[in-house]
Amino acid sequence: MTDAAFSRNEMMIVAAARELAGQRVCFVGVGLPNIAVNLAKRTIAPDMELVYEAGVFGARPARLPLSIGDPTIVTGATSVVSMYELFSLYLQGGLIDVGFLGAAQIDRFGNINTTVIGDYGAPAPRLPGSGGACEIAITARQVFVIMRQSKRSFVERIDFRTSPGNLGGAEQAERIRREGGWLGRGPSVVVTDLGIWHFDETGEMRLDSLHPGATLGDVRASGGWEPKVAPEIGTTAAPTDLELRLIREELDPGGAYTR
Amino acid sequence: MTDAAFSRNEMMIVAAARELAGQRVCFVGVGLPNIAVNLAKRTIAPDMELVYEAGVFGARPARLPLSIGDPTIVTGATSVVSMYELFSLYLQGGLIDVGFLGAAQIDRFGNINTTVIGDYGAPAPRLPGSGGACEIAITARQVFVIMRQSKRSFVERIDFRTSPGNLGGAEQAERIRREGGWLGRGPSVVVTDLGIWHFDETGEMRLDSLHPGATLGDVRASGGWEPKVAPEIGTTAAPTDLELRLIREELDPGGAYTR
Amino acid sequence: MPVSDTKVASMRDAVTEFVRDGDTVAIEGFTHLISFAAGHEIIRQGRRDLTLARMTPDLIYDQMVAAGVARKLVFSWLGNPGVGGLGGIRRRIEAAPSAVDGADGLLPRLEVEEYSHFGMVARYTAGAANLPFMPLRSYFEPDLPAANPRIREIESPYGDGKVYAVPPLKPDVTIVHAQRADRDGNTQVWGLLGCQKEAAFAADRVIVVVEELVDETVVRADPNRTIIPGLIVDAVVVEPFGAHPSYVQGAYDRDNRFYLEWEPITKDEDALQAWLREWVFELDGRAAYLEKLGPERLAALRPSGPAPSGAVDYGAYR
Amino acid sequence: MPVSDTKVASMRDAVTEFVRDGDTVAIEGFTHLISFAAGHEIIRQGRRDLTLARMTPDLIYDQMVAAGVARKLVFSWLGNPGVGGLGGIRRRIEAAPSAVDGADGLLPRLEVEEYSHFGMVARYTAGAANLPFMPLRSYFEPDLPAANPRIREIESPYGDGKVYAVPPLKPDVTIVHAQRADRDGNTQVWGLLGCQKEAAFAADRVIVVVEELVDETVVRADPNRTIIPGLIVDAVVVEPFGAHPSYVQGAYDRDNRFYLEWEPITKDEDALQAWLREWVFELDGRAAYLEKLGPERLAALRPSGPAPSGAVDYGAYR
Repeated sequence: MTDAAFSRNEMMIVAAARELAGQRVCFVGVGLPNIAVNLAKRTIAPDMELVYEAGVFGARPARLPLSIGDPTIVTGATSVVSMYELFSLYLQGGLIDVGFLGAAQIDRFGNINTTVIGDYGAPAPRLPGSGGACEIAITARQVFVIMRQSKRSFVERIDFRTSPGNLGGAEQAERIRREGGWLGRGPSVVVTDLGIWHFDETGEMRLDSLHPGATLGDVRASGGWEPKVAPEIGTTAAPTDLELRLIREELDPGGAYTR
Repeated sequence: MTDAAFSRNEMMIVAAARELAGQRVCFVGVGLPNIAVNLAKRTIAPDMELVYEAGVFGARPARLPLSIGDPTIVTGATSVVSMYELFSLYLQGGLIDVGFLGAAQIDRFGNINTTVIGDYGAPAPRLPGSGGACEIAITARQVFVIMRQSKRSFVERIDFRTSPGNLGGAEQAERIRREGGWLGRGPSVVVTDLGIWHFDETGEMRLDSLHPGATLGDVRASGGWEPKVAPEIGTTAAPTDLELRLIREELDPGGAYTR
Repeated sequence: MPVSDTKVASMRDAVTEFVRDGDTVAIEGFTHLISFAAGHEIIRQGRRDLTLARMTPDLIYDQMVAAGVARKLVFSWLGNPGVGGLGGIRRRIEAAPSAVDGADGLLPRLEVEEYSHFGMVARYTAGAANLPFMPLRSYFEPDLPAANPRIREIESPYGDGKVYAVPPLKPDVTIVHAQRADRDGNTQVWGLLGCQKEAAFAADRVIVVVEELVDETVVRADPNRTIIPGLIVDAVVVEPFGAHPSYVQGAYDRDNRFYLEWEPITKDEDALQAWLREWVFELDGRAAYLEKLGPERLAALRPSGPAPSGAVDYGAYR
Repeated sequence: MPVSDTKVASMRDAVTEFVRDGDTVAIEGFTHLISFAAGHEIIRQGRRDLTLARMTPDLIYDQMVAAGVARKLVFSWLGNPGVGGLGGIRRRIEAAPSAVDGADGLLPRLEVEEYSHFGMVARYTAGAANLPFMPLRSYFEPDLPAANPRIREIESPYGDGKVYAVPPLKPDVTIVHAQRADRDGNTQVWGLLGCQKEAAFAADRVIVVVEELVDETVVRADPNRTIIPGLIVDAVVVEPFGAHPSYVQGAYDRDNRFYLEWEPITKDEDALQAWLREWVFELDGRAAYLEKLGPERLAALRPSGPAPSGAVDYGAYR
């Protein structure tokens, strides 16, 4: 399979889906996480339970929901409850293994901004805000992130800390999580259109795999800090025909996520 | 109709039911309130909504429920919710006009004990405790009480304040209710097997009506304090044939409440 | 009971009577059951200075803000999910502070009060339960408590650390769309429940808009399905398809095409104002809106098939 | 999936595996759906030093306490509603402090921790939500906070006064009876919901006892009816009539005769112990209990007629 056979966005979604292998309960964020999680459910993690903040546990979407409150996540689900119950019993109650988020800005320690670019009082532009992301970041056992990588999104300093990651580093983060009784252990994976990052023992993200066709030069040109790179960096396996077919024919035939 | 045609317990239940005329939403306590409220619903207050702490709003019991969690209060009800919702949305939320309680001990200011006789640490005997009574006393707009009157039940000092009434008198009670943000205005009626009491401007109960056959002497012999008596004391109208038939044939054919 | 005694009203009359200038208004429903019909009527009646509360302002508040009904927005996620932004609102948030009163032809600036989703549902829950605050394990390190001083720390009285608190949200009026209600407003919903129950119990006034008015026996046959009792409902408005382009589980699908097509409109203030003229101001109510959409558009939104819940037996106990 | 992988278990195996000496056990259900079957199995297996939590201890905890399984009781209303008292428990509460270890043939004293109903449900709610406390407007003047120092005042962080707080209740094991569940433990209930959802989410382990095991398609046809997801369930026990003399909405009535006849038994320690021997210790399980009750007794408890909920349509969305 050649690079021309798939787009960088398709590679990003496929790589993100694969990271979910072995996970049991996944809280699905709006946007890119939605398609990545639904791809995983159809491939590598068929028994994974999908939780939507709209109030759904055990969703079995028959189509890819455009929004995370679509009727297809309700019909055939295991349980549908009020949002207060969803947030208090499932999320704050500690039942979520992976919270899957998108981000507008991220720093090297996995702190996420989805609120504003610029000053909070005079934003340029104003972004959506937290939704459930700040709670997911604090209480899901692990946080996975999927986002496109650029000088604007991978930044030295985020403009607003919507969802805490490893704060100023692992040591500080672990102390604050312990003192505050957080259930989550913070971010563990960031999948971008260039590669796959995991967090090392210092709490900083480290590039472990480059997608086919992407180079370290691309990565350095798409971030605001000198990235940590694994000693033996891997190459992400290209999407399989099945994965591409599922994305193109079932999950995103209109190309809303992949164009 | 002669005195012999009805018992004192029947008179008490009938008088208590009649006090509910004009009330819209009544929270039904366990025991005697249950039969009094169900009699009112069948006679003087057919549109009154019955709320049961078990989680039921708009109950239409087809028979008199022995317990306040009986299946007959569920079938045909308007809404059935969890008990947390019942207590937080309906009661604490301020939707209850009348809370109807029973009592083991009451004092002149309408403070109620249903917890212990004697010392809390070594009770003799141990009584049921609050259930929802302490919340009803604090948040229902008015509290009605139904209980048999005796030296043991009408006491100078209750042994344990399970459900607050007018505390040490109206002035103190109004201040504490205001400061604490209580929704309730406290007790307004006590119906016993001897007569009907309302609370005067000092917050003390005053005998306004004697049941047929009962005397002021009976009342004085059945209480721990010198009772306030209305200047022109009335005589409670005897139960009607309909009221008696409803009690005897529909509500309590086994005589559990009236024997 | 004479008809005049009932709560059943037209949308026009319900909004006239129960939505007032300066009110805090919550039109709730998470993706599901958003009462666009009520929002449009509020626009048509020219309400002003409203504080609009919603977890996700969605297109309806974008339209209402652009129409000038609002002074302030209380929310937790601002966007067109899976599509893009809400330009009508964003331009008024990004506006320079000097534009606070819309002078000099500038867009009037919108005040914002921002929470997370959990914070918003906890606020309604506190309002519904008449509590001075709700505790939650959130906000520990994010910047939101700094941006919104109404989010406060609270120490556990058991000596086991601090959590955060949010204050109650008590709308003057809450408007919810539902599958069905009886004439007294006893309301049943299935599918996503969002925070409508809490928002209704928290409100001073409640308007329920339904796809279908049913006999009370339908409600009483399944009391566990009731989310709002008539006791707290002031008006019942019957407005089939009143949630379009949002959806009603089992009745019609979300009109995703509408949400996708909103993106170029909302990015352009002139296009947005033109849309408001064409689809709100120049129509006299929901019937005209549905006629303009056309029966084919609506028919295409019907579910692809039935998915019946099955019935359970409550049993008669006499 | 091989049978050994499923959660479906006999009551004996479920209690053996998931109920341990010293545990805090909550068998919840407000009048409705009380798992007498589980309580009797716990007695038979001779568990000791349990802390028994229930809003209303009811006859089942009277029996369990009399059988000696408990060290402590956590509750909010102690009685046989509409009938009388619970002597098995009362005698152990009224016992002299010297009887603390049951020496000298005295009845062993039972430790108590007492709340109001709202306090108990708020405790389960805090436990389920992983909160350090729940606030409530109660207890302002009553003597209960003096008797139970776990009930504490808390100041609103908004300067508008004080309310009270109760601490979370997190049972080691919660046992609930329900109309139906699938093999994974996805559980549906109709009728009174009590505090079972909160008690289950608050617990470390959950045993669900059902009238009927159903296919998961039955559950998924009506997801709003699910109160407990299989995710938090450890064992599913199928035990029709397992709630007798309590009841199951739509399946059988409360056996009020049993509750009335309990009064003379519970007043007399010897009669109570004889009842335990005859109805618990000398039987090897629920089947023997039901056989001893007799089919006529059970048949008489069936509802007087059906009261179907009706079905709603969730719609297919492909």
